[in-house]
Amino acid sequence: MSIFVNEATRLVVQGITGRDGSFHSKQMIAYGTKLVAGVTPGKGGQTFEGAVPIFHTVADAVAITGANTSVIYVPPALAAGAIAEAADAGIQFIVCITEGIPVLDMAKVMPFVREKGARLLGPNCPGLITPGVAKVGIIPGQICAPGRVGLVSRSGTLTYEVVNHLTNNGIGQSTCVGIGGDPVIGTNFIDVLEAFAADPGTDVIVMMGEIGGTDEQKAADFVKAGVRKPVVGFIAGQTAPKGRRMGHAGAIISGSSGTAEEKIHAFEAAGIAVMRRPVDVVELVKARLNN
Amino acid sequence: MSIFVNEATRLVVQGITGRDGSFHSKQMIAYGTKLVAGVTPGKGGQTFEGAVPIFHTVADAVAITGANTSVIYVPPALAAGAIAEAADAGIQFIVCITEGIPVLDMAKVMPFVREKGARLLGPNCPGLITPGVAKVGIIPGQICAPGRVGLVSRSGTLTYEVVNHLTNNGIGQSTCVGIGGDPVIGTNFIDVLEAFAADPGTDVIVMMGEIGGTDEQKAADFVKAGVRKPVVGFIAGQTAPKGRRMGHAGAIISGSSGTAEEKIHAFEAAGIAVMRRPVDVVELVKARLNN
Amino acid sequence: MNLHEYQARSILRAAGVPMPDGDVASTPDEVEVIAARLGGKVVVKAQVHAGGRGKAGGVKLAATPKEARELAGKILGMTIKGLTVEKVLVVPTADIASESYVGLIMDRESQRPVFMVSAAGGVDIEEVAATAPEKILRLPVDPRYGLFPHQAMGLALFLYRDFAQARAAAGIMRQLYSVFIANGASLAEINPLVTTPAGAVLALDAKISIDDNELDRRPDLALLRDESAEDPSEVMARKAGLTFIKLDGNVGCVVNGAGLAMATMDLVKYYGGEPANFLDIGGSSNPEKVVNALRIITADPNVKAILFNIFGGITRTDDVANGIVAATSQFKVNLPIVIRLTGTNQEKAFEILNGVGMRALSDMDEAVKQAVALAKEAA
Amino acid sequence: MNLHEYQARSILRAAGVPMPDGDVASTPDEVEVIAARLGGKVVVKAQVHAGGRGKAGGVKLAATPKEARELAGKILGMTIKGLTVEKVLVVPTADIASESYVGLIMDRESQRPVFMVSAAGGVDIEEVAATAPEKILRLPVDPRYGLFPHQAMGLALFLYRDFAQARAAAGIMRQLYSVFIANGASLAEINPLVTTPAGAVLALDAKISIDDNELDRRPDLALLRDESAEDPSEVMARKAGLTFIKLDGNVGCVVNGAGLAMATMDLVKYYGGEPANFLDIGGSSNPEKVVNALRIITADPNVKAILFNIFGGITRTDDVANGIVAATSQFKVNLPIVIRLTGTNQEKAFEILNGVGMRALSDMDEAVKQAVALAKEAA
Repeated sequence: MSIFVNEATRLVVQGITGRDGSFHSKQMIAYGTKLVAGVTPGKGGQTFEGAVPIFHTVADAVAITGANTSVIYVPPALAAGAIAEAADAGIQFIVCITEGIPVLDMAKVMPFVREKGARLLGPNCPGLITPGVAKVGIIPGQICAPGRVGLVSRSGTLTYEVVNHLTNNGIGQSTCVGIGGDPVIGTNFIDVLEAFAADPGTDVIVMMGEIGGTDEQKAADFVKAGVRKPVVGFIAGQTAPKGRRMGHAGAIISGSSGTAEEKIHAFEAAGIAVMRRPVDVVELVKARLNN
Repeated sequence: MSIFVNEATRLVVQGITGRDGSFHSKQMIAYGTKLVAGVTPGKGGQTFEGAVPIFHTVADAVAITGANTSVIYVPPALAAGAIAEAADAGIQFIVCITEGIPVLDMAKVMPFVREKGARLLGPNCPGLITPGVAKVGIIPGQICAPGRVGLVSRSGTLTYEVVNHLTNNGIGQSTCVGIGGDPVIGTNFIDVLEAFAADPGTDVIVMMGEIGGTDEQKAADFVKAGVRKPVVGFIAGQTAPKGRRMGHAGAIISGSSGTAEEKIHAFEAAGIAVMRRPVDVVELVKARLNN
Repeated sequence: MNLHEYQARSILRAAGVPMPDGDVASTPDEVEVIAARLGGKVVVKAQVHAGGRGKAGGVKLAATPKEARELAGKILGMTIKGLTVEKVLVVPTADIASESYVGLIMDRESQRPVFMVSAAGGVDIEEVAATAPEKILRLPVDPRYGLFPHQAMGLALFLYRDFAQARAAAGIMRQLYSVFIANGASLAEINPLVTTPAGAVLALDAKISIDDNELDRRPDLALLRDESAEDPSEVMARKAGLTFIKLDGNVGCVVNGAGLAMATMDLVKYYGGEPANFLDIGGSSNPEKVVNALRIITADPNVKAILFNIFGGITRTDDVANGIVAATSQFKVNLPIVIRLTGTNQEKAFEILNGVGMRALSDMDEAVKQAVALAKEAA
Repeated sequence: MNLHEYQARSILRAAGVPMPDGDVASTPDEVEVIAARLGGKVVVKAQVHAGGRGKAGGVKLAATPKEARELAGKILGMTIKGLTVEKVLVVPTADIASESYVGLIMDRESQRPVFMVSAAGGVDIEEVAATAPEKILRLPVDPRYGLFPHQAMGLALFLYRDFAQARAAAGIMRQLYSVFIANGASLAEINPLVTTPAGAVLALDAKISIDDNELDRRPDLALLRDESAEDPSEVMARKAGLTFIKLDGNVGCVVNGAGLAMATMDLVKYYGGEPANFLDIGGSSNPEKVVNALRIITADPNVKAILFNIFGGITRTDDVANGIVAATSQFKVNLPIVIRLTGTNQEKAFEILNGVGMRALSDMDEAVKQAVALAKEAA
């Protein structure tokens, strides 16, 4: 079992002929993802890798290929428009990889996504993977293995680090989800925790947060209030200075709010086992999988 | 019985100290309407006619007086903002009398009104009256009488003409509703027909339309499809030239669409008895009240 | 308020819409200078607020500046649907490979601006709508979000298979939408939007109507009003705060309220007369308005009888009576006047009129019948 | 990107926000001229991106132009929180009857711009939020509708009982919101918003931060960046497409990915070391970026050891290895380098490094421990 992507996922790639889009499309196809269509305005009628039809618009892609999930690799200036296009075309699950989208663009497009009843993952996220079934985004497939640990994270390579530890120690994953490091994102920790909590294929949840904002604190409250599965957590940025944006637009301690300490404290208060180092994930998860 | 306003109506007047607002507020009070508050920014703390408290904001008026209905008499440039304020304050029934509001302002504020779950009547309408109970707007109380005819109209004085005929001939009204002559209005014929159809206090419905748009045609379809009560109709503007705005911003025949002929035809096809002259309302309604 | 083609052009060009160069002129001399500057063949187009200019001879092709001058001499001053041509637009001719229609209107039903585009351009879009509706793509735009890029592209791809042309057209859609919103338009239309044999996409003719309700807060737009292109009585009425539309009949009507004014005109017709006008004095019954209304109506030589139909609500009928008295004392009204007054302060109004020997009725049908009869007698 | 006070002032004044006249200067001479023009007492304010200017002696009151000149001579060139003062703002003093706080931030939770206003102005709003949250009114604004007039008024009435002042403040709220949206701000703040004894409402100090993601499409805003007010190594990093933040430790870190970069710094600390920086080379592993990263890190004299931590996904570890080889051939790196590489093309990367006699690890903890140990040895 898994969350958000599964055997029924029919993927359209927006920006399939761009540098990143084409690279990762090949990887997704190689992984076995049902990549049914690509979209690049101006290249409608062509095919990608001789097999995937390309369309001018997402609406055409949906109409002709039955795509139900989209992943976006278009430049930041066009990305919010691409999200709107996907939602308008009836795509119900949209993953936006693009980094650097102006926050105001996101604030404007989010209500539209909601009106259309779609879920957006990201932007500025690595996407997600249900090991052995489908990968949507850029998480390297070879470091993942099927299993019963659900992972949700704000970051990319840090996620890989942790997943790698799990896989190398024989611990597979149900789904690994990167929610992204931007201030305005479509899917937050709680959305993913809720899905993992309801997923019969997930036994333990790993949640990897970072400094900035209060999403982790709220997620901790949510866990305390109603997640019956064990949760293991990590917070990056204990050594980050105040008021500086640590790469991710969202990773910034504003005044005294959003520090790692306050988040770790919230995790502990919610009964979440906190990893001090990425490698700690192995023992903490193992202990809980055995329960 | 009645629709939209009744014994439970607690009215706040936005623009109560303006020329029109104060004149009509006195009339509404004299008619017996429960006028519980007025709003004029800058005059909060004063009272109107020594009895009605005035507030700076609608939110204050609602919080302190429990107002649930609002009527707006503010200048056109401020009117859309006043509508938004009322909806934001939780007012569920908003009547906008103001004429001359830019249509784009209305197109922008309508989705907000809908998001807030409020009903807007108007703008550029005479309001409504439930004879003997409450009047909200500018329809002269003395020409109305309680009874069982529901009246809905796009215009003001034409409504008075028809109501006057009814009252002078002993035919009272459940509620008389002016929906307004603008292109973008909050409540249309169908909304009112639906309410009259469901109102046990209404036996016959009089619907007064005019040239421009297709609201009357759609209303006719609605009547045909499911209104079991007899309907009497009128269309003003048979002699109006094409492409000219006949006073009301909405009263304009665009190309060949929106003519009186096409509307009268739609009425007749729906079994609506069509008045040729305003005075015809008496015989047509009488015949149907007796059924 | 309808803008002239040349005004719409200048707004669209400022927004970046590609349109051929060109200029407006009010004399044949100016036309010759413009045509010489443009070089090559030009089109001379009458600037009047009337459809069917071409059929009426208001649009002519000229091979040389001299011919343009001559044609302009014929077009300037001509009358099209009752309107005198005061200005002409001079534009170069364009080679045309295809013609499309792109329009944006404020739609009553969706309560949004709605795009209508069709590859069947250059013709009356209403005819296309009536005979081949599948050739028109309609798209309502939510003003909270504006026109999304994919929406503009979807409209453009409905018109053009060639992607470069579609991309250019999508840009024009977005510019048109911006112009519509920025100017509080009720209609903004490019017809035709053409492609040239070389593949360029150009707007050849444009029409913009501004929502009258915008004009109070937009003096810049109000300045675009060309009073010379309007009926002088309507200009005078607007300045007096009256809504007036001239018609061809002989019963002058003064009414309060647009609906009642239309119903009054209809009733004149019902009783065998012809209304000379639509005139709404509005809700506030300033006697001055009544004086102005009478001035405007009596200026129409066709009018043979005047009908007042006032249902007092906000309007106080005594104010109207005072206005009638004031008008008849200020200038001689050589026409029969039938007055119907009912509602607010009716008794007072009747007294005022009786005081100067005038009589008022309270029944609308009776008043209309009398006015029609008096007009017939006088005709 | 934080704007200087004088830059924020000029944006707000252009939008109509009432602020006292004033000007920016970079020499004492200029300050004297400005103070003379303004007349009366003036305040000389250091323009640096650091809080607590006043406590640090960067804000001074001068009674005469001559005194202003003298004070400016002391403030210009002083160092506040590590930043050198290059410019000062000179403004007249204002008589203050009350001080409020008005801020607008992009709020993560509501995903909207949120107003925060408080009548407890002139102080640190965070402190108010912590100690007396009821003194702050928060209002999220839906960007689809913008700030409604009644919302602006509601905020203003929370600050002022006097309606004329509230009306003025409501206008300022709307101007601040326009500025926020028009400039893609992440924060726009007026603190204090004051009333004068005469009843006027004035903005005395302002702060605007622009969303860095806006700068690509807004060259006009990007121009406002004052590189002289930044750490030179951070300027260089940005130009090289790297995200770099200087810290005080001695272990230089080169990492791909912001989360991993933070986790790497945390792990350095965990194993007893101190990170010298945050450095994210991003997803694309251009060898040139690695060369630049090494240049920047080796320019910091505090750095005693360099730690690479690369988890190859999009980033190809062989590219990073090539970058390290290229850098060490281009300039001498006199520091120990510990390299951790894993993921995409790992074998190839190890080969490349072995080819020049360098060794790489694949375990993060091991690499961090080694780097910390090496830095301690060198220190």
